[in-house]
Amino acid sequence: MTSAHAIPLLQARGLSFLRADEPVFGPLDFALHAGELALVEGDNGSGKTTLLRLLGGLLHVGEGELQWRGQGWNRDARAGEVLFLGHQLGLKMDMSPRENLHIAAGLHGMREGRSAASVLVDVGLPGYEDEPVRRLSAGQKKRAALARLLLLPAVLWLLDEPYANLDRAGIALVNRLLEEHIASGGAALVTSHGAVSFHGGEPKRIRMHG
Amino acid sequence: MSKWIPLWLHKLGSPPTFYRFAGTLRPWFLALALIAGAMALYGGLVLAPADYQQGDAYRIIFIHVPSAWMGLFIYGVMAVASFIALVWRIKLAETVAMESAPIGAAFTFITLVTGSLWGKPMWGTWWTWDARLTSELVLLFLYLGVIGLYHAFEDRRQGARAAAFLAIIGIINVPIVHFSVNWWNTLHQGSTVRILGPSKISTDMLWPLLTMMVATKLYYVASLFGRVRADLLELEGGKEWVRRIATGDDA
Amino acid sequence: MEGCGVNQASVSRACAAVLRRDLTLAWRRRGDIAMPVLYALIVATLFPFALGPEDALLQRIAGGVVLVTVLLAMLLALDAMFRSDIEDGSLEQLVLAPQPLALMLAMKILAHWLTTALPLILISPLLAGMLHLPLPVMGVLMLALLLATPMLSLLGAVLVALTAGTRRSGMLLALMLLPLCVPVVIFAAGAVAAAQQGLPWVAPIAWLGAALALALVLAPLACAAALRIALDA
Amino acid sequence: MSQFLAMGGYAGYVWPAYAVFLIVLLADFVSPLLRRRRNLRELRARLARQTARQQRAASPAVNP
Repeated sequence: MTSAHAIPLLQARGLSFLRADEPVFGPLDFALHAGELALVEGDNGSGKTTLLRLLGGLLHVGEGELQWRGQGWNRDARAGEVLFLGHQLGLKMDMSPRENLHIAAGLHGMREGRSAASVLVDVGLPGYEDEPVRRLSAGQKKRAALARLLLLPAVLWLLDEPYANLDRAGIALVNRLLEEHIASGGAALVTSHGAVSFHGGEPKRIRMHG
Repeated sequence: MSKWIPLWLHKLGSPPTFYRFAGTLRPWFLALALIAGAMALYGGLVLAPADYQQGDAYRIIFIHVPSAWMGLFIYGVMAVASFIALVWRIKLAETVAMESAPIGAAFTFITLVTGSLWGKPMWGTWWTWDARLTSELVLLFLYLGVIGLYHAFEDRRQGARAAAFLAIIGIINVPIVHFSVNWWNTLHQGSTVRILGPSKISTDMLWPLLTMMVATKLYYVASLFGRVRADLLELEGGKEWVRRIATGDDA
Repeated sequence: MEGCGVNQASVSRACAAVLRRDLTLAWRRRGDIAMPVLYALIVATLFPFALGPEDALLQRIAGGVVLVTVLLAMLLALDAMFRSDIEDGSLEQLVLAPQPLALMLAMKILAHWLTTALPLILISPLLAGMLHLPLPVMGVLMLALLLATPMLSLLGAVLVALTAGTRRSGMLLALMLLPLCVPVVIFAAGAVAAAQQGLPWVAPIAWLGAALALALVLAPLACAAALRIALDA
Repeated sequence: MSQFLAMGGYAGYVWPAYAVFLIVLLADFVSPLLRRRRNLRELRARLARQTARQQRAASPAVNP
């Protein structure tokens, strides 16, 4: 699936981020190819979330170098290729999951053959499509946010604690989404405290400390 | 051109280098500022003759006008430093911009107070909505906005970048404010008082004024250096060179 | 992605999505729209109590009072422009979307203007009437408001974006906005005053229009840049 | 001299103006010096605490 000389999607060399002149993490060196999953491991405060926000493009590169598909790190080159799912889910509480997905699709575009209704069934929210998000449970909100991953086109997923708030079935759902995404040539960076039972091959590991 | 400017700035912009550089030069600037200031005061308060219209009250001009000029000048410096800080992410430029703001605000404040003290005997009122005074007031608010925004952030460098952006917006705003306030003044037939008419100002009055302008500039550099030094120590608290200074290996 | 078709989102669809979202959200919280209007009504009511119900005096200050009242009411609502979007993470998603951020923000500003400034403009004849503004001047006042309020929304949006990374922003926002809105207030109120005195009022309106045209282009770009700075930490 | 201090009857305006000028600039100049002193003092205290911690860690037998 991954050939050694293929150009990686994402390449980091000596990457670090500084806050008040103290490095939050790094220096990190890693490469992520299409069809690869990477787990970002580290304790609380080791900078996992910061790394994901940086890779998403919300933060600037502190020191070191980042490349996207062998090119420079610029916004236009990555446009539409990256999806970020953070602690804040980016859902509007006063709107239904369906409306939220429509907005997201309006901004990002949509994968062929998918619809808001079909992906909501896929993440286990049938019957809740038109319920305002504020009435959903924490786990259901998370599922509504995960539905975005299925609906929107992107090669690289940046998932910050995707397992948080989810029950056993929800965790299985995340793993299934990841496996399908990897199998179809996508890539993902996942931070998590819990163990991941991933069946699509051995994931890469990025250690934040030491 | 676009290559060597950042290179040169990076070299001088390295905090320990600038800390030493500023520490060496600051006493000289301060001494020159004090000498020039003393000369200007002597010339302005003692040597210059009283004005035939305003008597001795006009002597406020020797601090009012240089302060007004410095208020604008420092805003310009702040905006340029802000631009450099935003484009090249140079820490020293951020510091220079943010530490210029209080000095500029101080000079603007002096301008307003001395203007008011001058206005009372001349126009019979402490405050008049004259175009120039009003513009100065708006300038003070611009400074206070920049200072306030800078301190509203927990991360100081992020605060500096946001405030730098505001400073750049502000410098676009300054001429617009000036233009609009002028127009407003003509509309309402406000008191447009010519402090010094088009009549020629005598040399006896001119040289203390110019000397004071030089003195305030030198003072600005001295004050800025002191502030930047204090700031760099704070920002670089964890670094080795600051530690050496703290433990007394260096002055 | 290979083997998987994609319907790219066009810019116009994205604009429509953002605009529709903000308007829908505002509609679902209609009560919030009424607040600035109520506030303006209260402030305008207080003036006659403070200054006395003398017709000539109220007439003289009516234009200025309505303008300043509308400005303050907008300032009140300005703070909320990005607040909920920051709290629930939608702003991050908007920044990361493969769309021109400035254009998306322009849509947000438009939605904000439609939901806060437009109701204020609509009740401004009522406010002006309460203060005995002569009827012929009413048109000029509305025109001035129509040009001045978008300016305030645009300028305000840049400043709100700058304070997006801070906790306390209400008072600070007012302090930052004051120097920027001085020219707007001067020209808008100047036009009304000129019309009231029977002087030509087209020049200040034209200046406002020119400034608005400039702000329409520049403010969203500045807003986008400011937002990237404010989120970068 | 008293004539000079009287400033032609405008002493009440001229001297306060100069006083404000000097006082504001003096305050502006002194504040960073004080800030610098305070920072250095805090930094020294922090360094002292740090070395104390390190010494304690290096000799755990002192406190059984």
